[in-house]
Amino acid sequence: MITLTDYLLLGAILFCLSVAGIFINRKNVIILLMSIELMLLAVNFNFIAFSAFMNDTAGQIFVFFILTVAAAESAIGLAILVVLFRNRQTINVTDLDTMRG
Amino acid sequence: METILTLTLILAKIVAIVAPLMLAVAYLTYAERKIIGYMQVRIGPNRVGPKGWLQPIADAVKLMVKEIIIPSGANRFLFILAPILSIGPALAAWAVIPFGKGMVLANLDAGLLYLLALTSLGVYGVIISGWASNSKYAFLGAMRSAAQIVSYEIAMGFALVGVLMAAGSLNLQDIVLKQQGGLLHWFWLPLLPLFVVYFIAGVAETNRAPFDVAEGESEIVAGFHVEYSGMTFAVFFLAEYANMVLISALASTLFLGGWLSPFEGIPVLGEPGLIWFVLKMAIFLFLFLWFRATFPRYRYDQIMRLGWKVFIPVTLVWIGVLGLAILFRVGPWFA
Amino acid sequence: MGFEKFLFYVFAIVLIFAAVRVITVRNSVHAALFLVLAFFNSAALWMLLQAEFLAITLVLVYVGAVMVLFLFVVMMLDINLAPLREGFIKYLPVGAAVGLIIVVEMGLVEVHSRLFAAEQYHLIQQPAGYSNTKVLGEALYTVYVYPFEIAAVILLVAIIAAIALTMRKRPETTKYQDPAQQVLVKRGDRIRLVKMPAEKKL
Amino acid sequence: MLRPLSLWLALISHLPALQVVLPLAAAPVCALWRRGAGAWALATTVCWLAFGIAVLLLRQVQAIGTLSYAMGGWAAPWGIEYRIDALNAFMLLLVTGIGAVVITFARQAAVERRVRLPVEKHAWFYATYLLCLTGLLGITITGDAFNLFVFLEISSLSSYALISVGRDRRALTAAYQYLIMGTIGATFILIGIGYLYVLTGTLNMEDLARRLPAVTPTRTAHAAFAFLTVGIGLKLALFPLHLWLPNAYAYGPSVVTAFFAATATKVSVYVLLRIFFTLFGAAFSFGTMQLDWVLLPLALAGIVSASLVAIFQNNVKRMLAYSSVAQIGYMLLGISLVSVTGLTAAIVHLFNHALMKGALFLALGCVSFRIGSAKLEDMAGLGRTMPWTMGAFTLGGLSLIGVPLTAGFISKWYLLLGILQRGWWPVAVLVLLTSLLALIYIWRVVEAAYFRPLPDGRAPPQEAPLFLLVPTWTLALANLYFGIDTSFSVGVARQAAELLLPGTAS
Repeated sequence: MITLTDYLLLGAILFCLSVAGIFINRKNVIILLMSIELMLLAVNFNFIAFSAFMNDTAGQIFVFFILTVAAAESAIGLAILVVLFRNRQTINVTDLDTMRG
Repeated sequence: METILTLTLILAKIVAIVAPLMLAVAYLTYAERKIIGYMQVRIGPNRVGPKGWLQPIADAVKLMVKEIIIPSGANRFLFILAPILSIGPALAAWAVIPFGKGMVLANLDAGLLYLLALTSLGVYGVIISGWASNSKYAFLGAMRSAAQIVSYEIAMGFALVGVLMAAGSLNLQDIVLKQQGGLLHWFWLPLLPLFVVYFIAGVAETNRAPFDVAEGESEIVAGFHVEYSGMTFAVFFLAEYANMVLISALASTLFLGGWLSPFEGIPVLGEPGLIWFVLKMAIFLFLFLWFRATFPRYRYDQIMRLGWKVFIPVTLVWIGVLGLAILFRVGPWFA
Repeated sequence: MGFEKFLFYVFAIVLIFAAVRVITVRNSVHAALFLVLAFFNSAALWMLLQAEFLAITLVLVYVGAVMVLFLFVVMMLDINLAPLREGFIKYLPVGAAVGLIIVVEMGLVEVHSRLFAAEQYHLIQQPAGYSNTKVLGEALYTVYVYPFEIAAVILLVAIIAAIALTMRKRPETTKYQDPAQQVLVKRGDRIRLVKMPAEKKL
Repeated sequence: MLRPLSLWLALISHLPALQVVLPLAAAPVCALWRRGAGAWALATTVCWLAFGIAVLLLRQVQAIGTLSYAMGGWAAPWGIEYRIDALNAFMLLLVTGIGAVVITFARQAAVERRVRLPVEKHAWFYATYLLCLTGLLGITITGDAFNLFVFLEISSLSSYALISVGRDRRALTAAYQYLIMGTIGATFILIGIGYLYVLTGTLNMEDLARRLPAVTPTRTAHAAFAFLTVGIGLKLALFPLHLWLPNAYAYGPSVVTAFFAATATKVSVYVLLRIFFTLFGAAFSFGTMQLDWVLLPLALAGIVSASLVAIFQNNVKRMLAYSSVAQIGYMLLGISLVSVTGLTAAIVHLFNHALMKGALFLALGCVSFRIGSAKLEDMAGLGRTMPWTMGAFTLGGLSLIGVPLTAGFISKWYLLLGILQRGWWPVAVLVLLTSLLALIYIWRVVEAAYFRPLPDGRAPPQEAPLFLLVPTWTLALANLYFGIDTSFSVGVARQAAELLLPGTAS
C-alpha cells in the first residue's frame, strides 16, 4: 500500500535536490533553470498527492496552472539566454564580468 | 493464472498489430519506389523476385548484415539510443488506434491526448541522433528538425482540438462512432480546413518531402542520420515509414470515419469493417508518395512561415467558427 | 497492491536518480536528457495516482515541447564545458547541507504532523466510469473558469515577453520572397517583345 | 435622462473588474499595433483611465467602506472575489498613478541613448508594460490566494522581460538573476499557499482568515508561514535576499527602473501585509511566530548595510537601487512595531517612497537621455546645464533624506513616533543616523552636479525636453505637496492600519 507520506517524502526529496542543485550549479545558468523546473515538479507532486488522497479535484487544477506558469517561466528564461549568447560563446556567469561599473 | 492469461492475450494482440505493421512498412517502401517510378516514367525495382516483389526483403537482409559504424567522438550510448527513441513512440501510438468497434488494444479515455504526446516524442530520436553523431551535418539536421516539429505540433494540436470539439470526446472509438451516417457525416466536411492542416502538418511531422529539411540530401547530405549504417539506419527508416502509416491511420480515424463505410445504409457495401479503414489509409499513403514525387523541397524559412503565419491562424479561426457552429447546432453534424 | 508498490518504488528510485544526475552531471545536454527522464517517471507516478490527464499533459508539454526547447538552446549555444565545473566542488558542501536541512525539516513537518498521518488517508478508488479528464474539465470550465482565464494571461505574457526579447530586425541586405507577388506575375513583367524591322539584305 | 445614469451606475459597479481588465485588454492591441507612437498613445490613455478608476474606487471605499465584488455573479467560494478596502484602494491609486506618470515619460525615454530600444520593439515594450501593470493591479485587488500567486507571476514574468529589453547586455544577466531568484520566491509562496489549502480547504482570503485560527497550532501552519515569509522576502528584497535588486535596477532602462522601484516592491510589501495581518492575523504572526524579532534585526541590518554600500557607488542608478533596499528596511521596521502608528508609518512610507524614488529615477532618466550615462563623474556640472532636471533630483533627494516640508519627513516622523511609543530609543537613534547616510550619498550627487565644473572637451548637454520634465516634476512636486498636506496620505494609511490591526484602534 502506497501511502500519502511516501508521495510527500518523494516530493520533499525532489525539492531538496533542486535546492541543492541551485547552490551547486551557481555558474551554469542552464542547469539553474533546469533545477527550477525540478523544483516546480516537486511542488506539483505534493499537490497531486493531496488531491488523490483527499479526493479533491482542486489540487490537480492547481497543478495544471503551475505547469502553465513553469512553461512560461522557462520560455522567458530561455529567451533571455538566447539573446544573451547570440554573440557570445560562453554561458559561464563569471565571464560576464561586465557587470561592474 | 488469470494474470498470465491476460498478459499473454495482450502480448498476442501486440504481435497482431506490430507484425502486419512491419509488413506494411516493408511493402510501403516497395510501393513508394514503384509509384514514384511510374510517375517519373521509369519502372522501379523489378529484379528481385517476380516484378520485384522480394525487393524489400532483400533490402532488409542487406541492412541487417551490414556493420554498424559508430563515429569517433560520438556518444556511444546516445548514438544507439536515438533510433530506439525514434521507433518507440511510432509503435506505442498504435495501442489506442481502433481497427473496428471494440478492436483496440487500450481503450484509453484520453486517447487523443496520448497520441499527441507520443507524436511529440518522435523528435527526440532526431535531436539525440544529431547531437550524438558529433557531425555538423547531423547536427544541422537535428536543429532544423527540432524547430520544425515543435512549430507544426501547435497547428496539429489545434486541428485535434477541433476534432475533440466536434466529437465531444477524447476517446478515439467515440470519435469514430460520432461520425456515423455516411460520407457526409464524417468530420472531413465540417472540419475541412483543419483536415487539410492536420494532414499537411502530419507530413511535416514525419519529415517527409516537401518538408524534409532535416534530411535534405542535397544540402546536408542526409541530415540527422548521416552517420548511421546497418541496423541502426534501418530502425530510423522503419520509424519514418511507421510514422507515415500512423499519420494516415489517424487522419482516417479522425476525419474519414475510421472503420465506417462510406455507403452506410446500403445492404452489403454499407457494412463497417477493417477493409474501409485500410482503404482510407491507403489513400493517405498514396498522397504521401504523390507529394514526394511532385513538390520541390521547402526552404527552412518558408516552412516556418507556413507553419506560424498560415496554419496556426487558419486553425484558430476555424476553431472559432466551429464553436459557433456547435452553439447554433448547425447541419447534420452538431444537431 | 504489491505490484503497485513495486512500481512506485521503481519509478521513484529512477526519478531520484535522474534528479541527482540533473544537478551533478558534467554536460548540459546530458542534464537536459536526465530531466526528460525525470519528467517521464513523474508522469508514470502521477498515473499511479490516477491523475492521467496531468500525466499525459506533463509528457506532452514538458517532454514534448519545453525540453525540446531546452535542448535546442543548449545545443545551439554550444557551450564550452570545462570552466563551468569550477566552483562545483566549492559549492557542493553548501548545497548538500542546505538540501539536507530542508529534507529533514520537511520530513518532520510531513511525517509528524497529525494532519498527514498516513493511516488517515487512503488512495481513493474511483468508480468504474470515472474519467479523470472529464472531471478536471468540468471543474476547470465552471468553478475555476476565472483562474483559467488568468492562466491564459500568463501565456499571453510569455508570448509577448519572448517576442519583445528576441525580436530583431534582419539586416537590410536580407532578401525576401513574396509568394503572392511571384504568383501574380504576368508575362508582360518578365518578357518584353521587341519588334524590329528585319535587316535588309545587302 | 435616466438611461445615462443607470449606465453610469452599472459601470461604477463593475469598476473593480475594469481596473484589471482594461490594461489587460489593451496589451495585445498594443502589441499588434506595430507603430510605436500609436501603441504609446493607447497605453498612456489606458494607464490614465486606470488611474481615474482607482480614484473613483478610493472615493467609493471612503464613502461606503469595504467593497466586495464577485466576478460573474458567483458567490465568494466559487467565483474570484475582489475585495477592496482602504489598503487595496490606496495601493491601486499608487500603482496606477505611478504607472500613468511613468508611461507618459516613456515615449521620449524609449529613445534614450544608452538603452535605446530598437524601433520594432517599441510596441512590444508598451504591451509588456501594460501586462506588468495588470499583474500588479491583480495582486492588489484579488481576494483569492491562488490567484494572487498567478498574478504575481504575471507581473514578475513581464518584469524580467522589461528589464532585459534594452540594449545593455548586463541587463540581461541581471534579469536572469532576477528570474532565478524570483522564481524561487514564487515557488516558496506557492508551497505556502498549498499548505494553507490543505489545512483549510479554501483559498478565498476571507474564508482563510476565518478558518486559519482553528488550525494554526499545527506544524503545517508553521511551515506554511515560514515558506510564505521566505518567498515574499525574496520578492520584496528583504535584506539578505536582496542581491538581485541592485543589478536589475541599475541596468534596466530608466523608465522601467522608475516604475519598478515605485511599484513592484511596494506591491510585495502589500502582499506581506495582507498575508501576515489579514490572513494569519497579527496575534499569530507576531505573537506565536514572533515575526517581529525576525523582521526587526533584518530591517535594521538592511537599512545600515545598504545605506553604507550606497555611499560607495559610482553609478547613481545603482546607488539609488541600494537606497531602495534600505528604504524597504524602513517599511519593515514600521511593520515590526506591530502598532497602529508603526503600520501607518510603514504604509505612508510605502506611498512616499514611491513618490520620491519615482521622481529620482525619472530625473536620472532625463540625465541619461542627454548624456547617455548615469555615472557620477559624468554628471559633473549638470546643475548649470540641466537646472530643471537636477532641481527635481535635488527635491527628490531632500525628500529621501527626510527634510521637513517634504514627504520623506512625514514618514520618518511617524516611524520615529512609533518607535518611541515602544520605547526603543536606540533604534530611533539608528534611524536618525541612517538618515545622515542618505544625506551623504545624495550630497555626492548634488556636489558633483552643482559644485564641479563641466568636464572639458565635451559639448555641454542641453536641458531635457519638456515631455520628460513634466512627468518628472509632477512626481517631484507631489513630494512637496504630500509633505505639507498630510491629511490624505496619513489619513488613508491610518484607516488601513486600523483595518489590519482590528481591536487595537487608538
